[in-house]
Amino acid sequence: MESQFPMKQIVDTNGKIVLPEYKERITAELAKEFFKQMIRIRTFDRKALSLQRQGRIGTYAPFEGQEGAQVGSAMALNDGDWMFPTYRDHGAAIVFGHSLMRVLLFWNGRNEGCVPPVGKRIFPPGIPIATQIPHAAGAAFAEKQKGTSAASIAYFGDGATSEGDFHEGINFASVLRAPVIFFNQNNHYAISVPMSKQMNSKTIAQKSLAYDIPGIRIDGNDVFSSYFETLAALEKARNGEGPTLIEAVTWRYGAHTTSDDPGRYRDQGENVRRREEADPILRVERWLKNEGLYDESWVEEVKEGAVAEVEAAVLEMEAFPQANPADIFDHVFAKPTWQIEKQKKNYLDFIGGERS
Amino acid sequence: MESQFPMKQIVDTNGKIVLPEYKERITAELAKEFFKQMIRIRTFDRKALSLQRQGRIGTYAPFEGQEGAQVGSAMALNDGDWMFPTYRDHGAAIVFGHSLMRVLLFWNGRNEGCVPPVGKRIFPPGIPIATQIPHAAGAAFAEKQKGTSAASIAYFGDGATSEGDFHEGINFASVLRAPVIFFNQNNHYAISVPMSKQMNSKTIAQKSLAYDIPGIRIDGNDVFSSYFETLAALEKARNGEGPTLIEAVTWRYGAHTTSDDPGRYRDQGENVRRREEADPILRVERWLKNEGLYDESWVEEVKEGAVAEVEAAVLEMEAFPQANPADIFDHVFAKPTWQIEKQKKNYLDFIGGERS
Amino acid sequence: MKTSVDVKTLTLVQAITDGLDTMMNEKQEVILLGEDIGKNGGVFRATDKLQEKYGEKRVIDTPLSEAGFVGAGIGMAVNGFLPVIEIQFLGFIYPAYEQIVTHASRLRMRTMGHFTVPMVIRAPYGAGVRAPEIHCDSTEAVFTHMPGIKVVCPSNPYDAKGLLIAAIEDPDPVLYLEPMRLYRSLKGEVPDGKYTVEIGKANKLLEGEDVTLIAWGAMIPETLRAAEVAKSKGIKCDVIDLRSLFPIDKDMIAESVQKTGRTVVVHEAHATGGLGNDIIAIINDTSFLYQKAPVERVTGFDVPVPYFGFEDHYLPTPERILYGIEKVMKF
Amino acid sequence: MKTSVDVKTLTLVQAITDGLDTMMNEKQEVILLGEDIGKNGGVFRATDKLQEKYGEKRVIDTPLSEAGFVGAGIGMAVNGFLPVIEIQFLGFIYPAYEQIVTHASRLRMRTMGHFTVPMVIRAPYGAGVRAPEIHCDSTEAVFTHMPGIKVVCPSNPYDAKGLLIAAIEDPDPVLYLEPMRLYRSLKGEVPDGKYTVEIGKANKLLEGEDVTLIAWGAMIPETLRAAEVAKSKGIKCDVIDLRSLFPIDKDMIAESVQKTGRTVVVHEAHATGGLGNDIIAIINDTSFLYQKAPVERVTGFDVPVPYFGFEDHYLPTPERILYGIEKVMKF
Ligand SMILES: Cc1ncc(C[n+]2csc(CCOP(=O)(O)OP(=O)(O)O)c2C)c(N)n1
Ligand SMILES: Cc1ncc(C[n+]2csc(CCOP(=O)(O)OP(=O)(O)O)c2C)c(N)n1
Ligand SMILES: [Mg+2]
Ligand SMILES: [Mg+2]
Repeated sequence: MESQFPMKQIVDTNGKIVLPEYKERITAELAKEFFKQMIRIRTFDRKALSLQRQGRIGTYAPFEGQEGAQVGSAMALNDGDWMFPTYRDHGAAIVFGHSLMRVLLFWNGRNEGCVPPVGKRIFPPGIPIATQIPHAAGAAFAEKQKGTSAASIAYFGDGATSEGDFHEGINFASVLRAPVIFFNQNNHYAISVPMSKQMNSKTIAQKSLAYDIPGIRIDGNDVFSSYFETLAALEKARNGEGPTLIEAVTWRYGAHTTSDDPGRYRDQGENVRRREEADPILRVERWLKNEGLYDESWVEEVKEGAVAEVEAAVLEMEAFPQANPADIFDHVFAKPTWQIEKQKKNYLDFIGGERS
Repeated sequence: MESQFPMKQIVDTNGKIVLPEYKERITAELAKEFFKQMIRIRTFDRKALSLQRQGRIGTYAPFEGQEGAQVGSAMALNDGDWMFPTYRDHGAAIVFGHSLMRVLLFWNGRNEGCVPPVGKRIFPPGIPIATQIPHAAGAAFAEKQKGTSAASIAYFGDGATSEGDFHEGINFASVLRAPVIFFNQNNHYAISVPMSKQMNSKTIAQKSLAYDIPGIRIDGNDVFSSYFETLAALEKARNGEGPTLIEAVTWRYGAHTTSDDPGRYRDQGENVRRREEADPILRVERWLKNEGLYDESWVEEVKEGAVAEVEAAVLEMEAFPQANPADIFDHVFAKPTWQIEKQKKNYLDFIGGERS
Repeated sequence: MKTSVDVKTLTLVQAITDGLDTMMNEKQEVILLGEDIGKNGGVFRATDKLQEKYGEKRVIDTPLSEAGFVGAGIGMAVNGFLPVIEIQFLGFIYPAYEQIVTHASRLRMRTMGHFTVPMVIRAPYGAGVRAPEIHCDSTEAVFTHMPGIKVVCPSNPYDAKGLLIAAIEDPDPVLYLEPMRLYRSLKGEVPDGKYTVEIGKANKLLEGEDVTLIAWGAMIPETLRAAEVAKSKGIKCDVIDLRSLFPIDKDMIAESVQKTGRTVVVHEAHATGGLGNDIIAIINDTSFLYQKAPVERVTGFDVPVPYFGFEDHYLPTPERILYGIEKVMKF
Repeated sequence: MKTSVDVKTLTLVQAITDGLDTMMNEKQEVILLGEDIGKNGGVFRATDKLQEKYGEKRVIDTPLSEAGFVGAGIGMAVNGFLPVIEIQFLGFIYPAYEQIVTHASRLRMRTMGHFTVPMVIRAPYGAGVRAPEIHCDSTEAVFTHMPGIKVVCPSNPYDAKGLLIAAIEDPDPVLYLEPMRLYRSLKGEVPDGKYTVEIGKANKLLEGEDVTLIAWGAMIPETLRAAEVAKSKGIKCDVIDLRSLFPIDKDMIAESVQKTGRTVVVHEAHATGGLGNDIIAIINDTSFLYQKAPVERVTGFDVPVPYFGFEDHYLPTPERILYGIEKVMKF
């Protein structure tokens, strides 16, 4: 099966184009945008990690190492498309237009962090594993029913493929030819559980065969593959050809979340090796250098821009109004039930009394 | 994919051996046993249907047409193996040694019908679709842990493949190399839903590729294929090679259950055609005739034996003691909780009072 | 108010079909999903002829995967549709439990109203029709406990249609329970066209001063029968058809109990954790000083709904209800 | 009775590990299944070092599929093993809900005792640790309502080990809830080796005549704090740690309420359909004439457990409990 699903690379780890047919389509502008977005979200990710360490936000799930997969796929989307991320895909969400400040709010335990900017169809991060996959199928199917050309993308990890919702969601989409991209980031681990204990198959792409839909396996650290394959799959989807399963093979450098200690279950030397060899940002940097397009001052500008943007978001997040207890009552139903009304009144009176 | 998973036949609809390599293994004795068992369970099935029509049992799910798949697979099992049937697989259960009387009791709404004969590891018919698949994986894995050579077989339909439990159960078994046969009877319909609305794939066998386990597609009305392929898969399982998915392509002549009206959703002429061309019993009859082994008086004997056996079971079922209300309280826990004790006492007192 | 609405005499299941038809006709966004609901018209014929009328695009036979199509329904609801999903029997809703209780019921709160799930899940439920096991569960309580979803259950054709339309128009998810046992056992007048029965409001079926009887769904005929016998013995019952299981109409309960001081709750579900306890809690909170006797619960036992050979022993009967009535009277 | 049992001072989570270790050592049939329980020792380290000690055959990292491994666990339990399954957080048990409520809890009844499921499902639960959403559910009621499974919840290290061993030895399925918030917040003495805390028996933590306080799990420290303040105000509380959520120790409740006549139930879960209502029903049934005031429930609200930025507003606090105590006193 591995030979039937070879890992596609457009640009290799040395920044060399492997598939010449893409040469024309890889413009300097595009590559620079990839680079910029990856720097942006990596800067965000590192900042969030440090905020967590300082107790300024809660548990955090870092994605460093997976920027190629997230940036390429998210950049391939159109404005009207739908995104269904997990807790590790806020990189993709940010690229697609989510507010950095809101993403930070989410990690600080605030529902306000689940509200996307106006016009952005971004679901809240899926917490129960794989449950967003049927949602994506349904939202995509709705677009098809409406006759639009919008599509949806569902992100999920290698571990998620074991859940029934993965199977049921893809099956639904395959039967009803819903325009959806099932975008898997195979970072080899589900918390501590390696892929070999998660599944008997050597690839995730081959699972597409069960549904007779296209399955593609790419080097997820090659942002070019991620972008062009997602684009191709989206085109098919928009043309009524149904869903595609994309397996983007990648790696997370860091812990599963800030509560996790990866040293317990994997060889952490691997991170160093992968950073040096297969880092998604380094690859674009090398491509830019190979093409003579790498401009130190531009890079500095990009980095400084990212830092400034992230810092501004942190300030904004920290200046955000305190949690309003009324909010836990006001959004359960469009119109609160009597239980909620009574409980709200009693509680607000109670803390009012306490506090006054 | 269909070409990758051709429908295997050992004996064709004319009763001719298609695969000469099986010639030696198909003895008169074996073929006669197939015939006898199929007559037995068909006789049972028809009787049950008529009992239902007379109001002597409840809703019934007939399997007529699927005898080849059920008899072949069940005869391949060893005594110590585990069987996990659905509501349509009591044919297989009977062949494996279940009591006809108990099976009738089950269809008469009696839990006593779920108790297999001593030493027979037969689960109660799975009612919630696909839920028995993980059970089979677990029971098989337990055998492996104990170091025995016993295996388990899970029966399920085409519709069942859409459930998450199908996926999770097979994945579990594939990762842990549990000795289990996933035996699918693809009768083309899940109640009224045709396979084309159930899945995008043309075969069920190909779903094995998702788990990197062997997948085999057979003519389920060819009891020879059903037997030999199950036997081969069991051998692999017993040798530690893990699970196999078998798709037995078949057809039910009758309704989904006695509450169903198949005329609403399928061309009922198909039943006539299939009865004439592809009936599993007819096929063995033709083989026997081709081999000059068909003996009218023996056939009569077999048929009469089956009728006698079934009639005896009906008598026994109808003579079975009335439902004892205490039974609804006594088997919930090994030791009843106070709620159950109190409710039992109150209720028995109440009906005692009413009745006396 | 219309002056001349046509009225038809329908069974409960026909009233449901009529309600679906009315709303599919009125709103393009209404879309039906479920197993066997198309050509087959549903195993109980609740969607009979609707696919013929509205096409395969709006009446969709889904794959056999409750989590999958409830999950997909959530995606569709968020994206502009009004899915009405049939679960073939309530006992087969459990594979979709995660989708319902972590998503359908929480998306509005999670996103502070940005994403909402105006979805209806219909499910035949209850015992008494000699169906195989699991087909007979009446586990409303595992939904009413989970905030974010409403639960209703009609006991007659009029309410069946009115509650269904109210559920479809409700901006939040509603679990609509259909007492199988009443599908065809009674007929009633049902107005043509659109009308609603307000979710959250119970229905007083009988006025009496002595005992409050509270029930819903398939327990209503049994309860009315008991009330009748009680009447012949001089005990006058206030009979409340709850209709909405979440939110419960606490005001009607309180008012009645404050009048009678004696209450019998009747439900098919297990006693422990059953809605009877919610009602006892409401009485505790609202009517403590009015109670003349402990609330009596006449319910299914704390055992799994048994195989149908035993179901008559499990289900509350008019006799058991009467016994409960006499018990609270004698206290 | 042994005369000299060694005693260790352990946290609650260490007591769980010790209980698992004790039983794995004692019975070859005990086998652990779950996500990340092997090398990683569980995300809370409850299975720390157990794979090292007992091998990969007995401590199994399963694929990420709760329905799959609970279902497989049922097959293993029926076939001679004693599976102890970790669900990473109670909020992720819902995909396995069908397997639990249609099979684990019904196989014995279905087969009249022929097939049984001696399985334990462990699940960290409750809010208050600033975890992401769904991680903080405390939905014991959706299990206690379903007959055929027992539910327990320790509040201290001694009970944690004793209840776990009792659960493993129980011939029927037991859901063992672990209050995350108490995992490491308190230590207690835990005897070496095997001992059990009987399932179904509550624990009286404090004796008092004025008010009965009933709580369990993470609400115990909060309740004791409230009782302390109450005491300083002259109100003496009887504090009951329920420990077993199904079956509930109705005798201890009745005895206490018949003494005090006033009751406050404290739980994290939503009020509607919560176990508080089971307790009110028990009091209704056993102690009606002793009640001096309506039972007061201090609970989580009827809203989904909110994101952790709001969780302090959701969870019962000693102040809210005290308010409840004063309310029943003033009635
Ligand atoms: C239904 C469910 N079970 C368990 C968990 C706990 N959990 C959170 S993340 C995770 C691992 C997910 O692995 P994978 O899908 O590979 O994604 P990754 O974290 O590697 O991006 C687990 C088990 C959960 N969130 N939901
Ligand atoms: C979880 C669940 N959902 C729905 C049903 C109702 N139901 C009973 S049989 C059936 C169709 C099953 O089709 P298939 O798996 O092909 O088996 P067949 O009946 O054809 O043998 C359905 C939908 C059920 N029993 N369980
Ligand atoms: Mg992963
Ligand atoms: Mg079928």
